[in-house]
Amino acid sequence: MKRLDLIFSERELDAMLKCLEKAEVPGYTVMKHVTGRGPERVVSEDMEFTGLGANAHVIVFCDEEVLERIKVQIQPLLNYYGGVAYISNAEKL
Amino acid sequence: MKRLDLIFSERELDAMLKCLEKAEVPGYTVMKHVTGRGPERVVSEDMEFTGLGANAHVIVFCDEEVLERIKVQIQPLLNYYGGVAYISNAEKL
Amino acid sequence: MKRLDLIFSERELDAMLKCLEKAEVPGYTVMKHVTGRGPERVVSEDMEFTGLGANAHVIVFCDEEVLERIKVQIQPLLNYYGGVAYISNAEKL
Amino acid sequence: MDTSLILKNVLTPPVLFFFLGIISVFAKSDLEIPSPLPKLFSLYLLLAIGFKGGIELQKSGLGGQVVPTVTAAIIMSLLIPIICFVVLRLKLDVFNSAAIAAAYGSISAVTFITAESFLESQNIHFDGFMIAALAIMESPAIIVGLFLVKVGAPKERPIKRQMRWRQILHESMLNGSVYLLLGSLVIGALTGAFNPPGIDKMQPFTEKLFYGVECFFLLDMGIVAAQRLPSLKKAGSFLIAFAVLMPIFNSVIGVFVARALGLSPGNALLFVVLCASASYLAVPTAMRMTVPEAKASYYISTTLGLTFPFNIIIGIPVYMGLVNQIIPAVTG
Amino acid sequence: MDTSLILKNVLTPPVLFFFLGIISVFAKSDLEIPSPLPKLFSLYLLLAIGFKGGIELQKSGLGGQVVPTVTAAIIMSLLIPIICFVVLRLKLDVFNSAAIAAAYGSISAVTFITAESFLESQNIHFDGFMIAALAIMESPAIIVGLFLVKVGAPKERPIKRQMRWRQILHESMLNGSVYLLLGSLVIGALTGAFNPPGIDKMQPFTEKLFYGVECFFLLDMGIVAAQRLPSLKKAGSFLIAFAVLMPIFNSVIGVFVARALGLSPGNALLFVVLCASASYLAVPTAMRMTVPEAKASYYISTTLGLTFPFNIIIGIPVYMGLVNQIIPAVTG
Amino acid sequence: MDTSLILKNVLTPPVLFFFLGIISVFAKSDLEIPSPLPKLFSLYLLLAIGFKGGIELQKSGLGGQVVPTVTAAIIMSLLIPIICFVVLRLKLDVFNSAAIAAAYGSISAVTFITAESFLESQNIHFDGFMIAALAIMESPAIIVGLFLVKVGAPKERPIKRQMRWRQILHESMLNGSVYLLLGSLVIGALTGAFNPPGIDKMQPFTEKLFYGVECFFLLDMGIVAAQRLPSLKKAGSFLIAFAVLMPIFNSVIGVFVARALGLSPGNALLFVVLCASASYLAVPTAMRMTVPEAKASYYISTTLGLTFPFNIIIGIPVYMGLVNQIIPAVTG
Ligand SMILES: Nc1ncnc2c1ncn2[C@@H]1O[C@H](COP(=O)(O)O)[C@@H](O)[C@H]1O
Ligand SMILES: Nc1ncnc2c1ncn2[C@@H]1O[C@H](COP(=O)(O)O)[C@@H](O)[C@H]1O
Ligand SMILES: Nc1ncnc2c1ncn2[C@@H]1O[C@H](COP(=O)(O)O)[C@@H](O)[C@H]1O
Ligand code: NA
Ligand code: NA
Ligand code: NA
Repeated sequence: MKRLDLIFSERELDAMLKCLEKAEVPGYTVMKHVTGRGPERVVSEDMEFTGLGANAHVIVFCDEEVLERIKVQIQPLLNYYGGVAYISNAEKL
Repeated sequence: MKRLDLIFSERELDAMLKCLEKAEVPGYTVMKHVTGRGPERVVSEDMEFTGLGANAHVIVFCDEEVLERIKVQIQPLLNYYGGVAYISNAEKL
Repeated sequence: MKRLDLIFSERELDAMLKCLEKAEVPGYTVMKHVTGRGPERVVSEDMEFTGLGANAHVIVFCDEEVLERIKVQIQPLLNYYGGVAYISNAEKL
Repeated sequence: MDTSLILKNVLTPPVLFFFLGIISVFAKSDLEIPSPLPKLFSLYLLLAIGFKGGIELQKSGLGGQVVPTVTAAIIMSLLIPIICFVVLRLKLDVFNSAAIAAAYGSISAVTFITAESFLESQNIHFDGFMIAALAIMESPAIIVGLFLVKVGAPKERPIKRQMRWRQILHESMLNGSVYLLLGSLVIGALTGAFNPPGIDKMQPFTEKLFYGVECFFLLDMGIVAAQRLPSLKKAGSFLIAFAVLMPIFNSVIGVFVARALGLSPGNALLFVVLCASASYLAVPTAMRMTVPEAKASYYISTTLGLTFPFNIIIGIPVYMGLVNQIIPAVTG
Repeated sequence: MDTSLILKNVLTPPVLFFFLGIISVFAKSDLEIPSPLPKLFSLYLLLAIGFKGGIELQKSGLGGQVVPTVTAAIIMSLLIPIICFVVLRLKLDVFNSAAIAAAYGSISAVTFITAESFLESQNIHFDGFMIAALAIMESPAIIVGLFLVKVGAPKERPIKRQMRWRQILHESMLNGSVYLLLGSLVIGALTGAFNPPGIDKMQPFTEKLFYGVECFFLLDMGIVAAQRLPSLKKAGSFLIAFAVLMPIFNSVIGVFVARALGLSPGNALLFVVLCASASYLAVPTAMRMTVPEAKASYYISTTLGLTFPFNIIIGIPVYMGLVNQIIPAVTG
Repeated sequence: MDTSLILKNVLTPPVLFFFLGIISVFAKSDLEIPSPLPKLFSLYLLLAIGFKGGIELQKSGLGGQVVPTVTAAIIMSLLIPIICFVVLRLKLDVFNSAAIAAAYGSISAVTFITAESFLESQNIHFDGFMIAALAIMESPAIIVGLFLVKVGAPKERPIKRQMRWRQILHESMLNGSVYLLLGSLVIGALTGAFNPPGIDKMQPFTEKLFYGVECFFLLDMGIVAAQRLPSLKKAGSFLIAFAVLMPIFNSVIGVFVARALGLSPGNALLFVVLCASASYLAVPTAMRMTVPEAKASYYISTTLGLTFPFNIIIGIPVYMGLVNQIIPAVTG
């Protein structure tokens, strides 16, 4: 199995989750109020009240073939709005 | 070393941590206010105030043999209340 | 690529991020309001208002060579204040 | 006459803010009241209403209508879930039926508060001891619900799931919101008895602020309720009908009990609202712990997605009309 | 005279708490107002000011200066971004220019609130209908900004980024803070019309508490503004100059429009402040969604890091001086 | 006489809510006040009490008992940690002794606030300048604590841990809660001097709401304190005894100093409470940064788990009895 870590701006969370649903993921986990720095932007907690200041961190545990579907769905979003996506190996306990 | 990711309803956090202690984990990390979707339920932030709307995400870094003990302890809880548990490889920096 | 998970007291977050910048990481993600237990201390949410009760969880996705630089920078902080650092494998989606 | 009452109810700030929340979901506005702010409001409302109730209870004592009303309230919260259970079993299994039944036997504090505001805006008097009925009605339904599971499904459950009575009592009496409401009630009564100046010092916090926080919270509740609607659709037409007709049925029982108790119109409305409202705080969390076989989306989408908004917007004035029809016949 | 006004402004609690926040950043204090508390304060302020404005608007009706003033406000919020765009294009690309222009065409509710407090501390009268102008000025600038992008850069954008008008209207009208402000305004007006006792019951929450929450929020805004300063330095001297000179320029246009409208000095100051202030709530989130090519650090560090503190500390009293010079010449 | 005072103290809303919090932990209720709501309450209380104190200080000026009292307060916060250190060294190492000593030399703002409420409920007058003593006593003890580490353990520490005085001053003076309290004090004084109408506008927020928020916060503090008890047990009987006996000892020194200063009974009680209370906000965070060798569970479980509830429930009325015995002998 695989584990996918997605980090992107909270504002796109709904759109991103729709993509995941389209890719028929078995489930997902969302952590909001996450901050960070990418190559260009710093996202800081003190700006959260403006709606600009937080990322969401989404984790998906799924089989490898689902990953391909996810990739197709979310790549445009990541390209347009920014955000990162990394995969690693995982297995059920 | 191994990394264990546990995601389940916040309401069972105390019970789950007790299980981890019984399994003699060297430590753990808890993230609350996590939301998500499993095969059946959607857990959403707007329900958090009712006590139904949040998961906890627990991370344990431990040796492989500890995992076995953890499994024995937490499996009944996961079966009864739901929740997921995944393992991956990790090593100390 | 590698994934680094750092967990330590929120009070040292600024210092830790400075170290990461010195190590020239490509980016990082910060989750605050994290609790947990290490070999000695329990960090609990109810103490958060005192400034003692929360950890930060920092994730860095980076190449292996960056890890070395990070290690040099953050080891003194981890030794002095406590905290853990684990690495695992990851790749871009 | 009812329509004018409905209009009067709809044009009060709490209900208007509730609408604002509902509309924001349908218009897809990104208005959001982030967690834990709704928790802050709900803790505040429970603390304030409990404290206020305690003071009034101490003033009035346990004489007069207090003990009969509270006793009737307990009986209703034991009786209603059984009726609901019987109805629900027509279509649902034991677990879901019991969980939903428990929710409808228990009460919704926010509906109660909105009914109080409605009475105030209509200048109709009501008594503080009704808050005692509110506080006391949260728990019994939980116990009945768990009892129904125990009786209805003794063989279907694995041994591990055999409930212990300790756990049941714990879930029903020590649930955070029940505990805070009851505790604040006791503190209010003690303050009224032993430290009257303390009342005046609390007053700006517990009284003056109340209406505004209620509006703010109802704004959020509008959002939350509207977001439950899609899962209500999935729950099917039986549950949708149940979520509207059951409260009306319960309100009719309630109004006749209120008449039998000789309650004034104001108190009668509150009594009816207690019967007609359903819990989405204490009961769901208790059911989640003790009856995980029941689908949370069923008891949440019915209580929160339909019964709650129905009561807030239409139910309260309709019940008032009912009270006006049934009660004056007795007192007049 | 202006320096005495500046001093008077600086020595009010809101501005003093704003300073306390700024200083805490420079002194590296670990004072922090953790999320989502700032959100609580900003939601509260929008709800309260909207409700208040609605009541006043209902009282005054739409006669007199109301319609002309609101119309002028809309025109200003269409005109100012175009002027800003022309200036910004001297140095910046279309995307950044349009995004910053939209921010300066829109308004800052907190600056407006601070200006109201300033007027109150000076015992200068102003009218509630100005809040309608505030509410109405948030959106048009967003539309202009997106229009400028559409016109200025039609070929540079990939097809996917072609904006749909639906999305633009959505971002401009249904942004959470715009929606809450407008919604509360409507609720205030409905309450004033149909349920006057509801006003008194809201009053402790929406009126009495207001000044204190404003101070608390400005404490946080001081921290937030000061933390934007490093990225302002990176933005370069052109944007730094723009962030101070553009508000002054806009205020001058504003004061002459106010004079033409025949506004009283109090209303004139508020009108000028609307013209001179820049949005860091609704506009940046809208731009982030629709013009991701623009650098967020540019439109945030200028509006929040410089224009906002400039207006709060120096701008408001300077604009008051301006109003005093220009307006009495007409009315006197 | 003391028992009647204790009873009177226990039956005020703040102490009753404190009990409600404690009981919820022992009864295993799931009542929880989620983060960052406790932070909101503590920020509010510091802001409000600081602002109030500043106004009063400006009114009274620095004449009369102000300077002697504040000077005595500083001396106490230098002296008490040294006494504590000597006692603690009997059983503990330098690091733990110094950290705990610093906590007991510093003060607890919530204990102070509860003492003020107690005085108000007893109709005993006290002066606003005592808040200046409160604000000023937070920092010196931190410096003494760090000094004790420097002197007591110069060779045991690796070079890296050699403290820089800059850091020490930073931790002691610019800690968020110290900074907010002092800053609000200054703002209160400036408002009192230059903008008196600003006082009235702040009043509903800083004064009227205070008592209610205090109760809400003490509910949470009860939970937090009770949850520290298990680690207190682990800390051992020496520290348990210390956490009760040391405050009593300090209160006795305090009452004689208060007598020497000629303070009125109300002011004397506050002075004694400052001496007897221990810090769980500013000092622990400072110690965590500068003396990581010390076990946080030691200085938290003693100050927060035992000394704090002891002072709130029993200490304040007992100290009042002490004051009544010692002070009238002087003034009468
Ligand atoms: N190398 C990285 N490691 C960890 N998190 C990252 C990394 N790069 C970006 N992020 C996260 O992804 C968010 C969006 O990235 P970006 O769109 O590149 O600004 C950032 O705010 C970070 O939270
Ligand atoms: N495939 C998955 N990937 C990531 N998180 C999951 C997955 N499945 C379940 N979860 C998380 O585990 C929680 C409990 O799962 P469940 O008990 O199956 O509803 C969900 O609310 C999700 O947050
Ligand atoms: N084995 C572990 N697994 C997961 N998290 C850990 C582990 N050990 C420590 N931590 C986290 O790291 C924080 C600091 O650790 P320490 O400094 O050892 O107390 C703890 O509060 C935990 O959140
Ligand atoms: Na009911
Ligand atoms: Na403007
Ligand atoms: Na002390």
